[in-house]
This record gives sequence, structure tokens and C-alpha cells, in this order.
Amino acid sequence: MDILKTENLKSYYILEMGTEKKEVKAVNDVTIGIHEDEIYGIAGESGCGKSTFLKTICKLVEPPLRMVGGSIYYAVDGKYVDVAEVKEEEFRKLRWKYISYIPQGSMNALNPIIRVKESFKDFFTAHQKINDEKKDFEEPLKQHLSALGLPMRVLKSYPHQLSGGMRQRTTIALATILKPRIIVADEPTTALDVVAQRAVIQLLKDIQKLQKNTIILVTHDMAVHANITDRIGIMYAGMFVEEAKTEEIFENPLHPYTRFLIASLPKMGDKSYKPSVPGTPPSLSNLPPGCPFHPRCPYVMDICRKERPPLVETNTDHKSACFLSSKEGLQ
Amino acid sequence: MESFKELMKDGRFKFAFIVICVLAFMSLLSFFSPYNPLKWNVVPRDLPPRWPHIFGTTSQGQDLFWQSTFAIRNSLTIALIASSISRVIAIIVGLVAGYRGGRTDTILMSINDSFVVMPLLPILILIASVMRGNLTMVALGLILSLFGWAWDARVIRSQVLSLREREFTYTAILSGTKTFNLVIKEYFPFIIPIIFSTIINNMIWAIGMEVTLAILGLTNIEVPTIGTMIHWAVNYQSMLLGYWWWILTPVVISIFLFVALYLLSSSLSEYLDPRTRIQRIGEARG
Amino acid sequence: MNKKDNNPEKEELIRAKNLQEVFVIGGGFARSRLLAVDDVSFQVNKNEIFTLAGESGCGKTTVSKILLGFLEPTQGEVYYKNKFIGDLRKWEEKKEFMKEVQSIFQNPFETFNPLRKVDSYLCDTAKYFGMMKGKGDKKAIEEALQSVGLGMEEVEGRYPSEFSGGQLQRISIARALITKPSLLVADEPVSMVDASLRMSIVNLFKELRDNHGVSVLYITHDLATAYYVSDRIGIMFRGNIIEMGDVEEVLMNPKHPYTQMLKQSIPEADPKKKWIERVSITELETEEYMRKGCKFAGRCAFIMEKCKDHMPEEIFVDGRMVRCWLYGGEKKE
Amino acid sequence: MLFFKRYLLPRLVQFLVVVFVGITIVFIVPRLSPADPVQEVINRITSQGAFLDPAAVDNMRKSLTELYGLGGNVFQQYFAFWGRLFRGDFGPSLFQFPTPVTQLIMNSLPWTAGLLIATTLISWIVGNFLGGIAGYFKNRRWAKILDNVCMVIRPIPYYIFALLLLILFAYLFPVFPSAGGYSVGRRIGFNWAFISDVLKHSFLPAISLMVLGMAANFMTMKLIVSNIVAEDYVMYAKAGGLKESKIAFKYVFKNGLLPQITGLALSLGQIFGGALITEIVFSYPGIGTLIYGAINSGDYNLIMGVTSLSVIGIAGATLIIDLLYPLFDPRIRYR
Repeated sequence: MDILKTENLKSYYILEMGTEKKEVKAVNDVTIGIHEDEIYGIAGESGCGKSTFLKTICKLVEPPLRMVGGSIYYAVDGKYVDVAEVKEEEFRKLRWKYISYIPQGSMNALNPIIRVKESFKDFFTAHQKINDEKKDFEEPLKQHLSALGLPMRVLKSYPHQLSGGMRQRTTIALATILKPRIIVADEPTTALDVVAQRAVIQLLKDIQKLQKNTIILVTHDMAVHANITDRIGIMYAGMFVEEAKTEEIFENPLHPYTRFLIASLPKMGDKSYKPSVPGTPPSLSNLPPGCPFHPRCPYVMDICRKERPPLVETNTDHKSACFLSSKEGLQ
Repeated sequence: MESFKELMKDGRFKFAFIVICVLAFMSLLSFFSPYNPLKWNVVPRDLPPRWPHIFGTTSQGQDLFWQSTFAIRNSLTIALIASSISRVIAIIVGLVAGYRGGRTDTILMSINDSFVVMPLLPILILIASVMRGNLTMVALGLILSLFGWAWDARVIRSQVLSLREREFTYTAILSGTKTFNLVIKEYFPFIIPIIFSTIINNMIWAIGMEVTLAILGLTNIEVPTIGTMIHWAVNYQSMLLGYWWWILTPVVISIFLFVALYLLSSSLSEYLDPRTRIQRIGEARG
Repeated sequence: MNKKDNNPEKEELIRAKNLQEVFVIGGGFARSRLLAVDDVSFQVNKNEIFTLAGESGCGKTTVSKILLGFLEPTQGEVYYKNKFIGDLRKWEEKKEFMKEVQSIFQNPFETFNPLRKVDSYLCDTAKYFGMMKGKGDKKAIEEALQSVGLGMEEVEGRYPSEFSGGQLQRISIARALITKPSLLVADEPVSMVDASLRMSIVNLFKELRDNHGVSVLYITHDLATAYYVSDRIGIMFRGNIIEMGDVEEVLMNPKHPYTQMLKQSIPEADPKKKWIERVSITELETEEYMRKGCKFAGRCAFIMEKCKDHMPEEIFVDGRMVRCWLYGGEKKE
Repeated sequence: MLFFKRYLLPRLVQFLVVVFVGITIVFIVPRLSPADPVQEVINRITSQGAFLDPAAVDNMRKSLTELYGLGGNVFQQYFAFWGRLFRGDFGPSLFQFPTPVTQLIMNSLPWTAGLLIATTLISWIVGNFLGGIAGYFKNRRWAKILDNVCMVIRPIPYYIFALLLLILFAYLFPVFPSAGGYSVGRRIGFNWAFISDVLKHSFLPAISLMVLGMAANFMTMKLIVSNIVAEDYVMYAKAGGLKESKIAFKYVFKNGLLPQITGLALSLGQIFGGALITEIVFSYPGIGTLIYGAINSGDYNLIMGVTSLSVIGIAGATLIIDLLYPLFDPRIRYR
């Protein structure tokens, strides 16, 4: 049972520059299913649309970004709800109780002029009534923080008094205070030093085990994916080009782009020549026809220049969008 | 020219541009004025606005239309003197404080801040009352320029401070450019938009100050400027006696001038803001 | 001096000796001093890629600025080809030094002024360093662009915003190569470039070292690329070089507890090698900077009394230098 | 202790620098003018035909020089000037001889203070409130209209706007008295009759100051808020499902007010100048009219006294606002 499904999801940045209109196709017809109780990783280079995909499924769509087509289904109490139809006031109740959001490591996500405890209270009271301050709010909050190994002094301090790693862990505690079903994390470890990054990854793993929910983790760092995710989806030019279990992606990548991505990762103790993906990433405002990777793909065929390969299951629980693999599969 | 067409699409710029053209044309007309602005009783007195005196005439027997052409020209000259000189001071102070940093920066900025915080009007009144009548247009322009640079020096300094830390400063040094032409080549494209928008804001301030001092009778009230016109209108109790056109002409002209300059400055600073210019460059060939 | 470290046939190119840089935080009257760079000594030899690795805020960028002559160190000297660079006062002398020691920067989009055409930098470099025979002689520029796999027509008359990060970084390298330098300082050159294109830049460094005789000072926090590309490496922590030597030795069997923890904390791109034990993180960075003695004492599992007192001088063990009391070394009187 | 050294001390030093630079200018300017003020007063008296024997003229010259503090070389004058300043003695007013200048200033100061403080506070609160809402709900129609209206009002200098109001209210629909602080013959006392009379008289100058102040605050606050709306913590609060009203007030609006506090401190000088001029247009009995009278009568001491006090007053007010700022911004309180 998928906890979150998208069908032909399209969301573009509509930019009016002077006279003509420019459409940046950040999410380009994506159909994907994310299971319950798993850590689903989304990998891809900068400018491949992964952050936009996150914003769209969380309905954090602000102009110039606009959801142009397709639908998003949440599995709320067993039945699918098409979130695109739900009105904002109604959807507001779902926020943080059903789906919450962890920002990038470098972002100051907490209100700078109120104490951390005050921020927790704002998020808490937005969804849960507090009649007895101590029992309904303070006790569960203290328990939640100690479960995540955070010192209590964090509550009394202001965001600017915390170190980068500490602030990020506090934001994670905030995102998990109401025990949501889905936690969406957008590059949670960038801009953190490597030790703080490891602590954050550990924290996310513990939370997932503790609350049995689903974490959707977006990062460009394949090594982070290797360490934490159960399944990975590779995004390229606004589309999912491959999706499989983590071990499968690293051992037997099918799509040429994924192959290059895995091959180009430097490893300790291995000084052999590491190739780099030829050419330059496509601009999302004028995509090449057919498969967007075809200008850089060494195995390019005629069909690749004309049609866009669908994301098709070629092996068990291993989808890829490339005529090379699906053609063989077809034969 | 292409950028001009784009600017014209912005309503504020279009209105401002038209009004300024009209005022500039009027100030040019002053060279062909049939009457000598300093002479009185050249036309019948107190005529309401009717052809040939389209703005009417004053109790001093001067034609208001030709008088206002001189007024606009003189006010604009004073404003240009004041704002151009104060730009030079602002750039020097801003660049030196921003680029050298350290002790020079703290000293320069503390003096600069005292000019920002200080109430300038009483001081200008003091200066003007000391110089009494012989406050000519150029002298007034110079005095206003001495007090009009503080706010913008701070703006330029913060821009230079941020530019100094950016990596292309080091790339320029490593490309062999010396400090002086590094500032010209690298920093000026960022500073020029600031100079442009602050020149106009400073002109507004300067004209406002000139009007205020003239009304207090502290400047050379023979020379027709927007301020002196109002001064005579108020002194001759033009409102009480019902010569409404005498007081309304300078007031309306000044409002048009101030609003037009303000809209020009805000639309220009938006257009010239480096961030939007970069997008436009990218988009032009994107 | 680190005698053991440099074997005879390696000719020394640039050497830093006991560098120290004090940052003053808090302006006006509330000054507190912070040792951003504390007693750093190392050298880069000819035809070698030396890496200076460490977390953000460990002082490695400050060291690179001192080496390039942009920053006057509070203490310590820098010798280029055995000449003290502090004596270079006149602009001509400085230019001579810059001709030999060039640099590229972290953020490709900030390396070039967004309001100036990219090729204006290439022409400036060629013009000011006399690499142009006649007026329009673009040979040196074409050559440099060619060595990074770019053509003149791709670059001429365009603005930085029209290129991708990877392309801009290659143009930046080309600009640095115009003066045929013998040392290229690369400060975090690939951290802002996409993972898949990262290798093209890193392989370029190898090619520069082997075919163009350019040595590279590679500054990074990414140990994986450091292992792949460099010959020797120095690990920095809170302003000190705590371990330095051959990259195979230092990274494959690290001695200093911080290097060990650093290596373990880097996620391996291999699902089978997941982390097991937990790690503790620092409360506040400045706290560690201010600490007397070994700055890692707060988090070190092998802490001893003397660690709190002061750090040992350079100790040589297993072919690398390490500053940790675990490996002997007498108490400095 | 650290907070005092890092934040308060620099502000105090800045206050002293402002006062020093201001007072030095007030000291230097009259000495630049070629005309010797003492000689001018003597010419004015002798020109009125009264014959005075030379001894009396010399006597007068000596006492006037002493009175003007022009004795001794420049430095002695300078120190004497500061000495008198600390004693609050600006010498007697030359026009209403012998009443001391400080006395005259003290009479008109409460009028100006009342007008200035009331209008600045009201225009700051209302201007920021409207600007905040207009910035948050950018595409509402009323926000756009109000924005355009303010865009036209903001550049108009105080004098012209005051004049416009005078023409509009005093002559076309004479609802409000066009001059004075209270009607002639009204006994000054703390009773309702007198107060309502004062309010009626000060209505036009107050309105003129408030409208301009509101327009300026509206525009700046609208700009600040439209930037804050794009900040990370606002987007994060939206993702957290907080109510729109809480986000608008506690996250956007409260953060937006902080730069407006420093903005107020920096613009006090200009607001004060504007108040002076508006008083003169409506001949409201404050410092403005006082200085206007001093100009016409060439009363140097009074002008120098008013200028010095306004420099010290405004610098003091700015210092107070700067010192209050940490109470609102925890980032400064807890470095």
C-alpha cells in the first residue's frame, strides 16, 4: 500500500521576462509510488527538479512555481485523497500532523526573535488544543527531545545561539513533534560539517525506526543515500529515470546516467580512473526532444532522439526509463 | 534604445518622463522670455489666468508663466549643483571607508553618521541667516552639497564592503588589475545605479531645502526660484486677497516636479538594480 | 623543520613556516582574539598535488589567502622558491610572484563579475602579464582554453550567467593557466560542481601535474576526492595541522584520533559499509577554538592530562607527521 | 558586561561625536561671516539718529563683545562657548532683551515636543500597521491604491504639503483655525475648554505631519514586509500549518518592525526639521515660530541656542531609541 502516489505530476516555473513567457519544466510528468514505513531517497544533480518535486507534493507552491497538471494522492486513514482538490484551509489541518518538512542545513527555519520553546508551542497549538500547559505540552515535548538526545537548554535559547548541527537537529525534532506519517527532508545535511551530518543521519534513522513512518530524503550526495535509504529514485531533467532498492542501484544500475553517476564516485582505497559524465546538464526551459539524456548518452539510438522512454519495470522492483533496458526486456 | 523602450513600459517611468520633459521644455523657454524676471510692473497686476497671461499675473506686475520658467530653471540648477558635488563627496567617503576598512572606516563612518542623525534644518537656517542676502544660487548649491552626502556615503560603503569580499575581486587582482582600475572596472557597474537613484533623491531634498529657506526669506529673494515665488505669494497675502493663482502656480509646479523626480528615481533604481540586470542578461541570450 | 617528510629528489616550490593568524571578533571595545591559524608549517614540492583537508572553519581558506599574499599573517613566513614573499613590496615584484602562483575559487558563479563578459578576464590576464605578443595576439588564451577542453568561440563575448558551474570552473582554470604558473592554489574547487562533472575537474588537476608540470595546492573538506587526486595531504583542525604525510599512509591508516573520526564520519558510497556506533557533536565552534592545549580534547576518547595543557610539537611516526601525545614526543620546556 | 561594551558603549560614543560635531558647526558658522555682529548692532542703533558719544559706543562694544563671547582668541571663545553650554546659558536674547534665550526656548519647547511626539508616534504605528498589511496581502486592490497614493504624497516636502492643507482647510472650507496655538484671549489653564481649543488649533499642523510620516512609514514597511514574506522561517511556518493570522503577526510583522525602529531613530532629524517648518506655516507657537522670529530680528543668540538645543535633543532622542532597541531584538541582547 503506497502512502503517497503521484500521477502525471507536472509543475513548472512560469517566468515573465519582459515580453515573452518562459516555462521551466522542473517536474515533467512524474508517476511515482512511495511505500509506507520506508526511507525513500531521491538523488539527482542540481537543477534536476528534485527540490521542486518535494515542494509540489507538500503543496508549498508559491508563484512563480505552479502545479500545471496531474494529481497527488495521500493515503489518509486507508483511503486515497487527491490532495490537489483539497482546499487550503482543509489541507492546513493535514500539515505537520500528516506530512512535515525538514529544510536544508543552511536555512534558518526558526523564527529568529522568539525562543525555540515558543516555536514548538506555535507549531503544536496550530494542530492540538492545550488545556493544561504542563501535561499536554511540556511533558510530551521533554520526552520527545530526550528521545532524540537533545539537551533541554535548547528550549530556552534563541536560534542564533545554537551551532549549525544543533539547530538542524532541533528543526528535525520540531518536524517530528506531532509524529506525522510522512517526513519530507530537502538536503538536510548540506552546509553541515561532516560530523554533524553523521549525527543528523543517525537521528533520521532512529526516528524512522521509532515512529514507523515514511521519510522522503532528497540529496545530491550518493554516499548519504547509501548510508540511510531503503529505496532510491534517480531524477534527471525533471523526470524519474530509475528507481530500485539501494543495493540494486549501486550494484546493477540500468540507466546510462545512473551508471555514470555510480562510476564517478571516488572511493577510499581506489585510485583507478573515474570517468565523468560527458557534456553539460540540459536547461529545463528548453529540453532536448525525446529522452533528455540523449545528447550525453554514449548508447544513443534513433528512437532516443524522438520519443521519451517511459519509466517501466524491467527487473523485479527495479524500474528504469531507457529504451536500451526496456527494449531488451521487450525482446 | 531597447532598454528605453522596456523602461517606458513601467507606468511610473512614463509619467515621470513626460512631466520632466514638460518642465525641462519650460525651463528652456525661459531663455526666450519677453520680460526681464528681475523687473517689476512689466505687466498689469493681479490678472487671473487668461490669455495672454496663461498663469495670470502677480501683485508685483510680473507674468507668472514666464516667472515660473525662470523658477524651474534656477531651482534645477541649484539642485544639480548640490547633488552632483555631494555625489563626489559620497563616493569618495563611501569608497575609502568601504575599501580601506579598519580604523579609517570607523572614524569616517562615525562622522558620517553624525551628519545623518543631526537635524540639518536649524543648522542651514543658522548658516543662511549669517550670510543673509548674499546667498547666491551657487553658494546655496555648495552649502546644500556639504550636508547632502552622508546618507548615500553609507549606502555606497555597504555596497563596496560586500563587493570586497566577493571572489571576483580576487580574480581581478590575480588578473593583474591594480587597485584603481579594479575599482573602476569591477565596482563601478554596481555603484553607478546607486549614484543614479541617489542623485535624483538628493535633488528632491535640495529643492525642498531651497524652497524652505527661500520662504523664510533667507536666500536671495530677487532671483526667481520655486521657493522665492512662494515667498512673495505668501508675503503679499495672495490667499487672503483671493489671488489664488499666484500661490497655486509654484505649489502645483513643485508638486509635479517632486513626484516626477521620485517616480523617476524609484523606477530607475529598480531597473538598474544589479540583480534584475543579471537576469535580463541571462534571459536575453538564454 | 619537517626533515623526515620531504625525500631528497623532491624540489621545494613553496613553504609555509609557523604561520599564525589572529582574528579579532567583536568590534569597537569588546575585542576577543581567536587563533584562526595556529603554528602551521608545510611545503608543496614541484610536480606534486598537496591537499590541505579539514572541516569548514578550520582555517584552510585563511592559509590559502596568506600563501597568495592577499593576507599578511600575524606571525610566520612564506617562502616561494626560497625567497621570502614578505619582501615583495613593489607592484612589479608582486606581479612576478602572481605570474608563478595563480588561484581558482570555490563558487564558479562568484569567480567572475556577473556584469562583465567572461573573456575580459582572460584578455586582462594575458595583457597584464605580457603573454600577448602583438595587440590581438590571443594564442596564449586559446592554448589555455584548449588545455581545459574549451574553444575560444564558446567563451567570447558571453556573460557568466550563460554557463553551467562546471564550464565556469574550467574557464577559471584556463584563466589561471594563461601565465603558465608553476603552482595553482585551488580553494574548494569542486564543492559547488555537480558530482558527475566533479571528476572532469579533478582529472584535469592530474593532467596539469603530469603534462604541464603545474603543482596544485588542493584545499577541500572532501577526503574521497583528496585520496583520489593528491600525493601528500595535511589534515587541519581548528587552525592546526594535526597530521601530514603521504596520502596513502594518512588516509588508509590514520593515526590522529580526529583524522580517524573524520574518516569514519565520511559516508561511503557503498550500502554495505553503513555506520554503526554513534558520534557526539560539538556544542559551539568558538568554544573549541578558544580551548587551551589540544583543541580536540573535548571530544577525544584517548584524552590525557597533558592534552589539556598544550599540543606536542611535530612527531614523526610511520612516515607521517602527527601532533598527538599518543605517539610519544617529549613535553616542550 | 560584554553586552555593555559591545553594544551600548559604541552608541554612547556616537552620541558624543554627534553632539561634538553639531556644536562645533554651530560655533564656527557665525564666525565665518565677514560681518562683525557687534558692529552690526551698533550701526543699527546709531543709524536710528541717536547721537552717542564715542565713550558710550566703546563701552557698548566691550559689553556686546563679552555678551557675544567674542573676547580673546578663537580657542578661548570655543572653551567659553562649551562652558556656557554646560551651564545651559546661551546669553540673553538680543531682540527681547534681557530675557535669557533658554527661557524663551523653554516656553515654546512643550508645544513642539507635544506636537512632535504625538504625530511621530501615531504616524509610526498607523503607517507601519497599514504598510505591514499591504506588504503581506500584496495583490489586494486597496493595498495597490494606498500604495499609489503614498507614492504621490511621500516626495512632497513638509512646507508645500502644509501650504496645501492651509489653502484647502483654512480658505476653501474654513473649518479649522489657520494660525496660532489657541484663540486670542483664552486663559491658559488645565481645563477642558483650553485643551480643546489647543487641540483644534494644532489639528492642521498635526495632520500635515502625520500624513507625511504615515506615507513614508507605509512605503518602507511595505518593502520590508514583502522581503520578509520570502524568508525561510515564514515559508517553514506555512509548511507547519500555522494559522495565517499568527504567521502574519508573530512571524512577518514582528520581524518587520525591528528595522523600522532604527529607521525611526535615523529619520528623527528630518522629522524635527519638518515640524519646525509646519509650525511656521500655521504660526503654531513652538520652536519653529520662535526661530522664525529670531531670523527676522537677526537675533543670533536665539538662533544659536535653538540650533544647539535641537542638535542635543535629537541626538539624545536617537540615543534613547538605540538603547531601547535591544529590548525588542534578542539577537542583540544575547550575543
